[in-house]
Formats: sequence, structure tokens, C-alpha cells
Amino acid sequence: MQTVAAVDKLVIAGVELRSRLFLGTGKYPDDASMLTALEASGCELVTVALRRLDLDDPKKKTILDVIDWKRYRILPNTAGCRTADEAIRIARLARSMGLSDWVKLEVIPDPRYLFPDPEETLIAARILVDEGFKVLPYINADPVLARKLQEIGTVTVMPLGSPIGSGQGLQTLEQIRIIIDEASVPVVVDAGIGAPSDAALAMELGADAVLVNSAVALARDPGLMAEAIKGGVEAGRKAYIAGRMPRRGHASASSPTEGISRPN
Amino acid sequence: MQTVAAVDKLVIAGVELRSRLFLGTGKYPDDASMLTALEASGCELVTVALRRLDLDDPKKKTILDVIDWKRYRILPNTAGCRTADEAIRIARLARSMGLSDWVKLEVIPDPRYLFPDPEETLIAARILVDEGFKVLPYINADPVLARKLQEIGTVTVMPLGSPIGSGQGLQTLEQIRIIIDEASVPVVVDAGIGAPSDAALAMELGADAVLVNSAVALARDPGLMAEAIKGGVEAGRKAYIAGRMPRRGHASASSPTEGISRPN
Amino acid sequence: MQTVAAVDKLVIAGVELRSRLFLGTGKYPDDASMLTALEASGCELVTVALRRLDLDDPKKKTILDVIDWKRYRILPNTAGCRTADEAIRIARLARSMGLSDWVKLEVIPDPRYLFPDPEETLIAARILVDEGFKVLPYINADPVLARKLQEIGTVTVMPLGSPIGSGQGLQTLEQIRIIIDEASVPVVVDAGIGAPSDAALAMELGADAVLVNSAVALARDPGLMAEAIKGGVEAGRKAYIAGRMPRRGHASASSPTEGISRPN
Amino acid sequence: MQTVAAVDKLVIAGVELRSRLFLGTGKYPDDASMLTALEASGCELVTVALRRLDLDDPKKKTILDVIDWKRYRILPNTAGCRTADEAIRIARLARSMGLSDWVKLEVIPDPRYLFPDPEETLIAARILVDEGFKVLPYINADPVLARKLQEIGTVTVMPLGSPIGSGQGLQTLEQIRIIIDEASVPVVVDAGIGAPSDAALAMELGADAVLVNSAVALARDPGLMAEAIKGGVEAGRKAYIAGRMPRRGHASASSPTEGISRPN
Amino acid sequence: MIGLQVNGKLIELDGPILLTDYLDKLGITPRGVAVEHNGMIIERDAYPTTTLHDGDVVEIVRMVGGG
Amino acid sequence: MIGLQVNGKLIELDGPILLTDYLDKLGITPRGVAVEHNGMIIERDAYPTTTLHDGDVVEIVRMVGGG
Amino acid sequence: MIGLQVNGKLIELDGPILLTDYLDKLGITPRGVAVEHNGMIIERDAYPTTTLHDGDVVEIVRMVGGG
Amino acid sequence: MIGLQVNGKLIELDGPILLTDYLDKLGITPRGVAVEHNGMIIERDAYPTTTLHDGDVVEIVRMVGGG
Repeated sequence: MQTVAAVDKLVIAGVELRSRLFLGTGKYPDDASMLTALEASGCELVTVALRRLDLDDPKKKTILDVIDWKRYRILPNTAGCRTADEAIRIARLARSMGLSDWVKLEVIPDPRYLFPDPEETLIAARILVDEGFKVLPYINADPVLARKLQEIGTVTVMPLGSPIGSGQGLQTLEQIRIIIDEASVPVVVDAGIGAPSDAALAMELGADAVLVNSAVALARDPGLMAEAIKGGVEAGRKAYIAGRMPRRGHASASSPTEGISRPN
Repeated sequence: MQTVAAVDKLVIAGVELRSRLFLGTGKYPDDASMLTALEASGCELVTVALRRLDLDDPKKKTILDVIDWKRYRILPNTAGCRTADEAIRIARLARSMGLSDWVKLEVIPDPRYLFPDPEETLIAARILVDEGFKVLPYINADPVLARKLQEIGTVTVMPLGSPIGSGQGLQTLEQIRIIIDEASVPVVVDAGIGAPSDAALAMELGADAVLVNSAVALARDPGLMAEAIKGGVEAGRKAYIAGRMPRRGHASASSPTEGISRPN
Repeated sequence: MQTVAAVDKLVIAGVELRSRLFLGTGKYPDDASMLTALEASGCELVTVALRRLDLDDPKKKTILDVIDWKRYRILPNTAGCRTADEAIRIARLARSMGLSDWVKLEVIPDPRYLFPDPEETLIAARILVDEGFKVLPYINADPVLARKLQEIGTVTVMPLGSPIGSGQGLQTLEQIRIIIDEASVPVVVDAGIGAPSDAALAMELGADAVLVNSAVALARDPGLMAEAIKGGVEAGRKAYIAGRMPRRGHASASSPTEGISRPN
Repeated sequence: MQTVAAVDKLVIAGVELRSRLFLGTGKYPDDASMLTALEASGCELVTVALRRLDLDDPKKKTILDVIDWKRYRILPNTAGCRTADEAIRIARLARSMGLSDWVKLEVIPDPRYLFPDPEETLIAARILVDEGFKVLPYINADPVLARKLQEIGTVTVMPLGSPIGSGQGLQTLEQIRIIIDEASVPVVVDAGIGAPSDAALAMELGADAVLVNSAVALARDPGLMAEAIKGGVEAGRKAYIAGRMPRRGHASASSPTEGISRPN
Repeated sequence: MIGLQVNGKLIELDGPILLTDYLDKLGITPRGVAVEHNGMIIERDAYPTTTLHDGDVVEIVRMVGGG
Repeated sequence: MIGLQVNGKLIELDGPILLTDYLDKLGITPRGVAVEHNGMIIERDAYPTTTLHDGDVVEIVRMVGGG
Repeated sequence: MIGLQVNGKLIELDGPILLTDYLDKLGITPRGVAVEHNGMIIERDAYPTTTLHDGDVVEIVRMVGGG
Repeated sequence: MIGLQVNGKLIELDGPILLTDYLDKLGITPRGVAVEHNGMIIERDAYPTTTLHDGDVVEIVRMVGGG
């Protein structure tokens, strides 16, 4: 809706983003399907990771060569870091490339469920915010942790719905509801979204955006799924603005209950 | 998506419908908001009820005067009928108006939860199908009942997600999943849908369409909610075609787990 | 609790039963584990099926020989019947053995999910009630169907929680809640119960009893699981009588909020 | 079951406890109902809070006078503390009374949902463990936080099911499942349990114990509810040991599918 | 004078009247309604030949918003 | 020689036989079974007076474990 | 006359007093309370040798029902 | 001959070399990488003035697809 779109902007760290769907770039079958998905998703913010250059094939194309960065905004993550120190180092390396001072802060000691470490995340966030980074922290759905991070000055909080890559949807729904209720910075639901209904539900709760990767990359048709999730995000946001009907314990007829004609 | 839209048609009783969202016309604040919602929903099939002419104000505009029926297909319902006999009579009266031989069959003895009567619905369906009606029966989410109705020759089955007007979403999800799994006619999820996430979820399960009324009519902004639910339906359908990722009990990293650079 | 037990009787068809747990006798690893489970469950009502005598081994012990029927009340079922006619015939054969005029009415055309046929169940119930049977019908969780059966004169209604032997628990919780809310005969939740928490939940909702088979027979230790589910049923019933606390959206401190001592 | 009870001991900090249900002593209508509930619950470990002596009525009976501490083990909590410093001070004051060196560590800055602060909880836990306290920390259901606390040397972890006093049950079920899966110290589900089914479910997941207060204190009949929740805890524990049946997507008949007799 | 029951109400008319004329009197077009006459549904093309007599029972229904 | 269909199987017997005697032959007590003879259920007290003839169809059922 | 702050309230006493005597004055047994004196927790065996002076800050806490 | 540790591997070079020249040798443009030299991050404008010596530890990282 023009009118809605016109007034309903997502602004993070003073930057207005054209889409409330952020897309990850991992795990696609190939570059072509990733590019199709990026295009179809309508997203602006795109996450990437830092890894060692492969000395055996240093000239190999990187994601920087593949994606047209005039059309997308890069968000480096600290995936793979297990401590605050490791994450701070990777954030600094990423910034030194001169592409962005934003960082998706992930401090993940746990290889099985990939849950983040709340204490190390706070330590890293304090230092990175002091150094002028725009920090988007990936966290478990802990309302107190979320509040402390926004007090530190992170530009978003990004609570998980369920484990990364699990596609289980919003297992943490009630706590995400509370985080949104109390947040003064944009809340981005990250991890666990497996289908448009999950994305729509997050937006209906009042989330400001969602970050998706596996649900698109691992779909049978990533491009079409990217479009589907884009639709779910937009639908959920519109519903949030439109104000949903209250839930009722009983039924309420949709057709008039007077003037019914019955056999004489 | 052109390509998808091109191949993905909904056909009921040999009629190709341009939208998988069916809209009810009850309970809107006023005609204007109803017309805005119809327009925004992109729907083709629109349900109406039959009621006695008000002899004290016989000239009062009816829904036939208000809606541009060149753009919408009318689906009379038998709302208010408590028995097969009452429903059959209303279906015949509706058809005698020459607008349609389709009928949304509702046989509802229960005023509190508005659940349909499976036995009377079967009785009415047999007779109406024999008389050449295209019958779209509203039923509880009972897979055996659904199978019997399609064997009788109804052109859809329309299981409920939760009580009419309750906005509780898909309380009957598991049984709807089974109905879809076994159906040979289009499955339309009717009643209970309260938000786009509910509509998207129904479509992701493989439902062919959804019928919505209260969620739109009772939203703070019916027009915007109609657009939102339209988006949810389309997103869910696309996801169904795109093939969602499998749910996993564990996590699976979105960033590569090799080549991680750590402090020396 | 003496006091509670004293006032809280389950009476079906004028017969007072000493336990709200009914146990099935199918699928146990062996007779010994079945007998241990029956003993541990504290149940009185026990379901059995009718099958053809094996002419190649006519003297083989039957369940009538194995179980001490002075301690248990037999409830023959019509499992395996796909139509009203088949079920009526089996009910009559069962009664002709002179053991009971009670019958668990199952009319199940669907081999995959084993859901009952509502129409055939109504037909059979009408005839069997006329013939003086005490009918305990197994039904999908359809409140209108439940009401019609009790109007016909069945002595209970037995809605399913989820498919027989699936152990999925109360997928139909909301509709079971409504059936209980409207019932004038005992409501027995049958099928789907997989653990004590499921049984307790059914009883907390106000169910009068639960019927369990697979959860006990397929447990690693059937005897201990029978005892566990007995405990769940009793706990849930006590909670129903004790009146549970209301659910709240917010928190409410358990410790006093005044008189807190803080560092000066 | 004797045999089970005999082998299935709960041991915390080297102390064997006779019950897996821990009970809080707040919010009862009166002392009599609290004492009845304690008795009926069969619990051994009982939580209490520290508050300022009321100088206007210093002789007023305290909980120390009311409860027979020969029969119960006292567990002081730090409820009301918002920071590590406040909690450490209260823990020390409690220990100086010479009743116990155990402490239920609660650091709760959030008055609305009473969620604990993960960082301050870690800080307090490190110091209290160093000082020889047996620390039982109340935490949000964060598996990484739980692991760090047990590495620090807390004698349990106590993840919440839902907000204190909300009675919403196990909203955090999936994360509690993971905490249990990874724990090397007893896992006590604390907060949110509203009925026996919640307690049974926690135990079926493999929790070692549950801590309940509001569900008992706010029930219409606290004594009977205490007995009910005791039953739920024991039933859930037995089911965990008995090994529940697997959940299945389809049905599986409880009666034999061969030898069915049908009309000729 | 004749008396009819229309939509549950007693209506008095000067005498027997064609259904088409009665609908005219009400100021409505046949297009928007369906009519049951003494328990029988009247197809639209039979309106001009259907006469309402004393004691007849008539139901006239129209479409309204519904779900 | 006569032939019966019992529980779907063809059985040969020397000649007509009382139901009670046939059950004896099988070595089972009437108490544990129910019998349908040519589509009619036979009450237990009628076993001694029920004769099985050539071509009869008999169903003999018993109780088994079930849910 | 001396003034103490006890549990946040200003208390006047005739003069310095032993903690044990002050608890006696309040009519409570040491067993049921814990005491912080000028920010330091006082172990029970130190009560008899702890004197409260003018301006001291004292916290006396007890156990209450809690979850 | 000098030896460096680059991305965890031992690399032999003829002698000390400027970082820019080493990247040239690898055939990559500075634009696509970030470099840590003996634990210090090197800003791009310092590449031409940074010399890699025997025993130095170098990490060269690049962007890859990630979530």
C-alpha cells in the first residue's frame, strides 16, 4: 500500500532500509540460485562471513565479486567466533576492508545448537560500540539481555526463534513478544524461520524485521521461496499496522442472525 | 511470479478462479470498508447470505446493488440453517435467483461455537448434488467426513481451523493436514483464520484456498488487512510450490565451518 | 485423598468404576507384561476385541483365560468394523457371550489414521441403544457429533486426542474442551495419549476418564508406565477438583515485594 | 514403585533429597493452608526469602517459627535483588543465620516479567561458589548460560518454564529439552508450572526436579493441588524411567488386524 | 379484502394479486429476490402467472452480507 | 460326508453334527466363544439344539487383546 | 542519647548498647535473624561483643515466606 | 630465504617483501581482503609500507557467503 509504505520506514543506525527482510548468503546450491533469491527477496541488507583466503586458490571469485554491491548493503557477521576476543578481532578485520562499520555480532561457543553466549556477547558489544561499530547482536530470546544490549548502544537486537538452520519457527514466541514489547531499538527475529508463516507471525507480533538464510537457501526452489518469504514479511507487517481482530474463545456468526427465513 | 501463476491455477467445478482467497461480506463497519476490502483482497469468490426482505423498508439497497458483480463471483451460503431441510430450502431459493448454482453448505445447530452437523451436512449434500448444485460444504476437520463428501460429489471440502469468528487460527492443524493429504477435491480452510500467518500456514500445508471474513471485517483497517491476508495466502502458496526446507532438531550453521581465522 | 476419593465417583450406565483410567489389552510384548500393567494401572474397565477362532489351534489360551475377570470389567470393542452393519453384528456376537452388554463402538473405514465414521457411528449407536446396549462410542473430537450421540443415549462419548497409537497427545485439545463443556454424559478421552502429562492434561480440562493402550503396551517398561499414567490421571483429576490458578500474561512475585533489605 | 524409588535418588550437592518437588512458601491464603500444602506435597526442600524485621512488630511469628524444620530443608532465596552485589549480600546474611549454606540465586532487574539477569547471575555465582555456597541459580532457559553456570560450579541449574507466577507452563520447552540434554548437574524447572500436566511434562523431558509455588498457593484448594502436583512429578519421573512410546505421524491399531470376522 | 402471511407478518390487500404486481407495490425488482409461495419456490418466469390469494403464505428473501 | 464353511475355511465332517458336539471336537468350551450360524447369532443355550448341515456357514469368534 | 538507623528508620537510645541487649529490647531471639552492622555482617557469636554507637547503621533481617 | 606463517601455513620467500607485493604475487587485489600482521590489523593504506619479515605471522581473510 503506497500510503502505508510511505509512512512505514525501517531505520537502523540512521539508515533507512527498503526491506524488512534481511537475507543470508550461505548454503545456496550455487551462485546463480543465490543471486536469483537475493533479487526475488527484495532485500537490501545482506549478511556475509569472513574466512581465510585459500592460498591454494587465491584468485577464486569471492562473494564480493559475485554480488552487485551497488544494490545491496553488506552486513559482515562474526560467525565462527566462540569468544568476545575472537568476535572483536573479526569485526575489526571486516571494518578494515572499508565496506561497512556494521557488524552482526555472533559469539557462539556451542557447535550443536549454535546458541550464543550472553556474557561474551555483552563484553564484545561494549567494546565494539565504544569503537564506533554499529552492532547488531544475535542473541537467545532473553528479554533482560536484550534490554542490556540496547542500553549499551547496539542498533538492534536479534533474538532467535529456534536454532540456526533448524526451520522450527518461533519456539521462543512468548519471549520474543516480551522483547518487542520492551524494545527501544528495532527487533530483528533471526534464526529458525522456515516458511512465510513464521516470518508473518514474527512481523504480526511487532518485530521490525526478520533475517533468513536456510529457509531460502535450502528450499527446493530458493528464488520462489525468497519471494514467498518476502510476501510473508510484508503481509505480517501490514497486518500489524492494520490491527488484527481480537481472539475469542467462542464463535461469532459472520452472517446476520436476524431475518432468517425458515420453512413454515 | 509469472511462471508460477501461469501453471498454478485453482479450478473448482470446472471454473478457474483468479484468487485462492475467498472473502465473506458480513460484519464490516460499513459498505465502503467492505468494498475497499474486496478490492484489496484480489478475491473473485464472495460469500453472501439469504435473509427475509424487510417489509418495512423493502427498497433498502442490498448487497446485490452495492457490489459490482461483473468483477466478483457470488457464493450464497446457508448460514442460519440448523437442519438439512432448512439448508436445502435456502439453497434452492438462492439458485432460483439465477445468480449461481454454487452453494456454501452450512448446517449449524450449535449457536455457541457454530460447529456444523456432520450427519445433516451429508444428507443435504447428497440431495443438493443430485439436484445439480455445486456444493462447497463447511465441515469440522474430520477426515472421514471430508472423504465421504467428496465421494458424494461436493466440489470442495471446507474444514474449519477454529470456531467461526474466533480468530484462533488453525487449532485443527493436524487433521487439516490429513484432509489435504487424502483429498481429491480442493480443500478450502474456512473459519478461524485471524491473520496472514494463519492463512500462510494453511497454504503451506497444501490447502487450495482459504475463506476469510471476520479477520478482515473486524480489523482496525479492513482494507489493509485484506491486502495483508492476500499476501499471506500468496506467500503460503508459493512456499508450498517452492518446497520448504526440512525441520531439524539441531542447528546447522549458515556460514562455512572451515577456514575460520582465529587469533594466533 | 480420602475425602476427595469419597465424593468423586465415576459412574457410567449406573455402574461406579473404581478408576478413571481404562486400559486396552492389545500390543503388549507378552501376557506377563500385560498383566503387570493391568495390575499397576489400578484400572477396572478393560477393552478387548473379537476375532475369529483359529481352527488350526482352537485350544490356544484366550484373553478370557489369562485375565482374572473377577477383578476387571470387560469392555468389548468393535475394532476392525468399517460399517454400522459390521459393528452391530460384532456387538451382538460379543453380547451373546454373556459377559457384558457394554460395547466400545468403533466404526473405522480409514486404515491409515483409523479415524471413525461419524455417520455410520450414529446409525450403529441408534440401533444398539435401542437393543439395550450400553454404548461407548469412539469419535473424532466433533462437539456436534458428541451432542447427538448423547441425545441418542450413549452412556459416554469418547473423543480422540490424536490418531490411535500415534502418541501425539491432545492435538484436538480445543474441541475436547468444548465437548467437555457441553457434555451431559462422561467424556472419555481415547486415543493419542502417549505419556502421563497427556493424561493429566485431559483430566485437568475436566475429562471424566481416559482410555490408554499403546502408551502402556509400547513403553520400554509397560508396568511402570501403567503406574505412571495412573498417577497422571489421578493428579489431573485432583487438580481439576482443586481448581487451578488462572494463567497470567505477566509475572507475579512469589516473595514479598516490601521490606527488601538493600546495601546502605 | 519400591524398585524404582530405591534406585532413583535425587542428589544435590551430595545431599539426597526425598522428593523431586521443591515448594515455595509465598502467597498462601494463610499459614494453615501453607502447612497443609507442605505436608501434602511430600517435599523436602522449601524456599524462603529474607526481609527486614518489622520494628513496629518485632515479635511477630516468622516462617522459622511456623514450619517444623526438622522435617524440611530450608533454601533461602535472593528474591528482590536486582544486582550481583545485592544478591551476594543477601546470600551472606542468610548463611550467617546458620541454617544452610545453600542459596537459590535470583538476580532480577525486571519487575514486570521477573526475568533474571544472565550477566549479574554469572558474576554472583562465581563469587558465591568461591565462598563455598551451594548455589542453585534461577535462569532464563538459555543453554549456554546453563552450561557456564555448571562450569562455575553451581549445584543445579533452574531454568524457567514461563514467567514467575504466570502459570503458563513450559513456554520454553525446546530450550529446556536442550539444557537437560547437555546438563551435568541436576536441572530443576522453576517458574511457570501451573498444573500437574506441566510438572509431568518437565519430568518426562528428563528434568531432575521442579520448583513450584504459585500453582499451589493460588489454587482454590492448595493442599489438594500440592498433592496433585506431587502426583504429576512422580508420574512424569516414572514415565521418563519407563521409556515412553515413540510419537508417530500415522495411526497404529491397538486390536489385531487379522482374523476379523465379517458378515458372509 | 384478503389476508396474507408475508415473511411472518399478516398483510391485508384489497384482493387477490399477481406476484409481479405485489412486488411492484413493494417497489422492488424481481431480480433482487427469491420467493416461496405456500411452501413452493416460484421461478422468476412464473411471477407474472402466480396469484396470491387469501390465506397464502409467502416468503420473500434477498441477499445480504454474510460469511 | 458334509462340507461346512467355518471361519472362511471349508471343513469336511462325516455328517450333520450338533453345535455343542462340534465345539467339543474342537476341544473348546462354549463359554469362550460366540457363534453365528448361517448369519444368525446362536445364543449359548441353543447350542445343544443347533445342528450343522452340509453347506452351512459358521463363524466362531473369541475375545482377544485389543484397545 | 544516641541515634541509630535500623532497617532504614531512625531509632533513639539512651546510649551505646550491645547488639545482644538491643535484640533483647526488641524481644527477639538471635536465632531468628541476621544482622548487618555498618555494612558488615555480624556472625551470631559476635553479637555479645558488638556495640551499637551513635550514627551506626544496622540492618536486621528475618526469614519470610517466598518462592 | 625467509619463512612466514600465512593463514596457518608455512610459506618460503626469497626475502623480506612488501605486503602489497606479496598480494600481487598471490594475484589478488587489496580491495577484497583484510590483513592481520603479527596480530595487528593493517589498514589498506599501510599495505605499501608494511614489510613481511622472516618469522612473521600473517592472516589474510576475505568475505564469503554466510548467514
